[in-house]
Amino acid sequence: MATKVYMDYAATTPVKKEVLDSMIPYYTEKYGNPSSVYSLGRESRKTIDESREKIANILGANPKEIYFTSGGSEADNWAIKAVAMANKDKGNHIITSKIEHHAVLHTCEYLEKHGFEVTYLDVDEYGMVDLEQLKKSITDKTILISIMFANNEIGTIQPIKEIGQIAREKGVYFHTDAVQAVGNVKIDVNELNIDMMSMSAHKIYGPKGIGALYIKKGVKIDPHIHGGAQERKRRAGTENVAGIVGFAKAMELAYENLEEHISKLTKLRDKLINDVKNKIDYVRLNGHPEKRLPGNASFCIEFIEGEALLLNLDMAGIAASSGSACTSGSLDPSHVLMAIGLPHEIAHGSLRLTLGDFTTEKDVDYVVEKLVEIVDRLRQMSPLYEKVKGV
Amino acid sequence: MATKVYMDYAATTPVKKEVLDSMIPYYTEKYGNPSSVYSLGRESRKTIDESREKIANILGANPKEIYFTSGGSEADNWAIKAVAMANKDKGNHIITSKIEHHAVLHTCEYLEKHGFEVTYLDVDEYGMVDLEQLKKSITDKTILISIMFANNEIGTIQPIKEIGQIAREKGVYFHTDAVQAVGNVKIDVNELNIDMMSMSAHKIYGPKGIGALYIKKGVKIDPHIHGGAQERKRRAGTENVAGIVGFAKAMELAYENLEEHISKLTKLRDKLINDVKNKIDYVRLNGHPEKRLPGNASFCIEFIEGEALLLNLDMAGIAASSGSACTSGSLDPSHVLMAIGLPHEIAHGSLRLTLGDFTTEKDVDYVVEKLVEIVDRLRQMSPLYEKVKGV
Amino acid sequence: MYSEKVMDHFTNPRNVGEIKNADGIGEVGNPKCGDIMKMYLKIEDGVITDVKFKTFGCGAAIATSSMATELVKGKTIEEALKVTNKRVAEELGGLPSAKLHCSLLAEQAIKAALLDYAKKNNIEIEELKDFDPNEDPHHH
Amino acid sequence: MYSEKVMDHFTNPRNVGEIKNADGIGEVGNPKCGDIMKMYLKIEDGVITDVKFKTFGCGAAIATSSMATELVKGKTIEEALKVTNKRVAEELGGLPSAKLHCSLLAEQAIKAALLDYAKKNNIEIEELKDFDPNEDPHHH
Ligand SMILES: Cc1ncc(COP(=O)(O)O)c(C=O)c1O
Ligand SMILES: Cc1ncc(COP(=O)(O)O)c(C=O)c1O
Repeated sequence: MATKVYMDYAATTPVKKEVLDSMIPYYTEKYGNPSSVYSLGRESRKTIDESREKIANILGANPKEIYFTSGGSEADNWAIKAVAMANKDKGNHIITSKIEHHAVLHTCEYLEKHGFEVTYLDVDEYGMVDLEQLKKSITDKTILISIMFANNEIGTIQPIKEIGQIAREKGVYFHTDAVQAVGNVKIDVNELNIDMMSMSAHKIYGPKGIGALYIKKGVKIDPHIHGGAQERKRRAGTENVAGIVGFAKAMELAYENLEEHISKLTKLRDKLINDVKNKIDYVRLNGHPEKRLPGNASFCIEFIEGEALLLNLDMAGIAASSGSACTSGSLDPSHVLMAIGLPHEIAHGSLRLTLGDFTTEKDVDYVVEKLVEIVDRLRQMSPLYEKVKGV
Repeated sequence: MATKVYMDYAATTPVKKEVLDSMIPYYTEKYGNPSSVYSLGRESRKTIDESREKIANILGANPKEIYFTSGGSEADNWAIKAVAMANKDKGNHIITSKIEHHAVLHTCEYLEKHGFEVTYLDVDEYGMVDLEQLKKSITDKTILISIMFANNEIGTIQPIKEIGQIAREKGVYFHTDAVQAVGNVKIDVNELNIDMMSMSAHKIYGPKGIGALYIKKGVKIDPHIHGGAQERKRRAGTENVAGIVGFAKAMELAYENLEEHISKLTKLRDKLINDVKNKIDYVRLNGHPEKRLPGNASFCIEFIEGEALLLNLDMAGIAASSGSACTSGSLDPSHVLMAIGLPHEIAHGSLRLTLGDFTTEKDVDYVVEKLVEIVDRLRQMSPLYEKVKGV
Repeated sequence: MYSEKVMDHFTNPRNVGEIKNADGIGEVGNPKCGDIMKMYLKIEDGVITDVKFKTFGCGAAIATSSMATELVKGKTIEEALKVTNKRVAEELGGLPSAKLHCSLLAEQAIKAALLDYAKKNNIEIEELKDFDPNEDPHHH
Repeated sequence: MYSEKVMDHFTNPRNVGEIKNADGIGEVGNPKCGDIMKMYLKIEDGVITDVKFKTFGCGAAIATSSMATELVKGKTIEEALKVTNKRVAEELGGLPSAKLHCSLLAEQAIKAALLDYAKKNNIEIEELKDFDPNEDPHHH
């Protein structure tokens, strides 16, 4: 069935019309290679410079501190691997958390195989890292702290400024994966004590395959892709000009309307959460009750399994996601749900609904209506529900 | 001045209308994340699979051997660094040539700093590697040979099949940077004994920021970007769906019309070369007289400097490129022109004109006419020309 | 991802529910792994005259349960014992490799119900001598 | 990349050419580095009455040559000696940093021509005592 209601904005977003319109000329008439000296090339170069400036201004950064990448995963990999390589004479210890995106976790695991030591911080039931544990984990050998800004599954927003403060006091670099936070939170990299920050355009109504890494001036980091002189010789490759333009436009739109976006989404999200809680029993909200992304509603619905739920929602034209094991083909539920202490059997029933700029109140009502029906149907055939209900 | 005649197709190409049309839906209504299980996501996944298959079929590869990257530079970096890392227990020696793209050369230099040894093969006056020198350079420690398929500056096409044969006999992996060859040469990766091959869409009328690495089944190579399960867990990151679709479409168009493309470009190129040689004295053609890319005409025009030439051409609305030192801001002319043995003073006067699918005979005539005027003007103010002419 | 047949059995599962006073009940899997299957059998003169299931699990788990019930309904115990996981998967037009364990679970649920029937009736079923319904089919 | 002023002097360079029987000729740079500048001076009663140049080099090299000739034309030798590379670059509205060496070349070409004039006329120019026209301004 065709998608009627899209509630998976945290997975990706459609490209907004203004964004696409801004990109098209760079595929057609303005196709010059930014490294070329003739006018067509200089025009591309100028556009990239302007885009970089727009993004930098929004984040309170210097344009020279913004490096374009092919997305959030590349930015995470770059930040972590290349700080590790460039600072290994200083130490071999990295601190991160248990609820990071795989782009951070798997990169850390890779480094563990190559002589680095990684501390994976616990989180509490709401998904919050413990600043005391963080402080205690820092040793002489610690070179990097990487803690995500906001979690993609449960929406919890970390105390970034405080983490940055701790890192700075100890002389340790601080990287944050802000892929989910960008466009949903006001960010000033200096105020928040951030040294490196990963971003991705496709989460904020920009195109897939473009992102950026903010690298504060002075941070010791290796180049990521060797080759041409692009991105100040740190990330070679002919620039994805159209993608960069689209990314900058998406950032502009996001931050022009940030307050409106936040208040609209928060209202819809809270309605969704309340309706689900009121109409379905044995439901829990995952993540922090207040310190959460405006569009994130993550639940565990007991006695049913996430994939079966998603398939049924899909058949009702609803696009949603789950941290259930079966979705991913692995057998364990998401590491995030495990880290916040959910028992396996409950984590299996997770459902993530994420709202965005095109979500309406009608969408919320439709999703709640269908969800009630589907949960009921699946519970009727669940041997676990039978036991609880004492049927 | 606006560009009237674009003769820098080797730098980049405009996106063809059919290609752009194929991409647009993946920005707008078909925006699903390929990793999502609902229909919108599955549709994206299917499109990626189909695109991969199209490209694989054209190259005689298995779809599972095609890995999408953000472009040619990333593919080169991946192939070389990750084969080096994965095979360092076997050896630490890499063979490449002096005329590779910087994405290969700078990657090799990086590895040299990390304990690897690199042999940079010489080339002859036409830019051809010497197969005997290659054979002699292989030692017990050699793990990788990386030789480009066709050179971006002088257009010379290497004996790829023979190089692959030598590599295979010695049990050494063979990577080729085919960024310039793809779309201009028929390629069957098995017939040509290729183990890994870098490609980039923006050189063949596809978008910038997307490319691929062919990795033959069984090649021992580390993942490039850690994170999600995309690209068979070897290159994480939400896929650039629109870019992938555009790349596949561009490949299709290129190989549907390959013979026509080659014969048209060869004819125009030969006319250009002959006209330039006939109308301007003290000119040499760089690269191999026959074994060269159909659209490449690379010259050295004595007694004048490349940048001054380019600026004048730009003012006449002609987009061209140069391996001159001044273009790049460095003081030495391109490493390729040095490697084919040109004296500095002559290499400074290099001019690369590269033709493509939108080039007309009129374009060639216009460029020759303007070039004659500009060269004359610049030579009139050149103290070097004065000496030769004995003025 | 799933074949049409799987989606059909997932959307309209056959024989959902339970049988009061069933002659054999088998439950396999565990909630930690995300699948539990419970099978109820009615057996008369060595023939399975009715079968129902309840399943907590993914789409494949529900579809394989449904298919398995269809395959054993009306069959003798001997015939039912020949319904392997492979057969269930085949009848569904195949399963994604990550989901093959679900079909194993269906096979085991039937066996567990038959074992329960045998125990209750003091019968020895040769084929189930080495069968342990608590063995984890996930092998992890 | 280049300022408008640079592009103007590059496109319409002033004083291109040579002076037959010039009173001073200076040539600096070398073709390996991609720039050679040659300056011709006509000097009457200590005043530069005419100046011409020829340059092999990039856009900046041509523009700085042109600007330098304009700055010294009609000036006394003392005044001409005060035309520094910095001054040439400033008058052109700035140069990209990679091209600053071109303005140094222009300064040196004028000095070399003045030195030639001094030698031919057996004059000692105090400011050029330590000047070596063959010194490479690229420092590489
Ligand atoms: C031979 C060669 N290799 C690699 C590249 C790099 O490709 P990309 O610009 O897609 O990173 C290019 C073009 O820039 C090239 O011509
Ligand atoms: C928190 C977080 N980090 C990193 C990524 C990876 O970004 P990308 O898909 O652009 O590689 C994502 C999204 O997939 C994310 O949600």
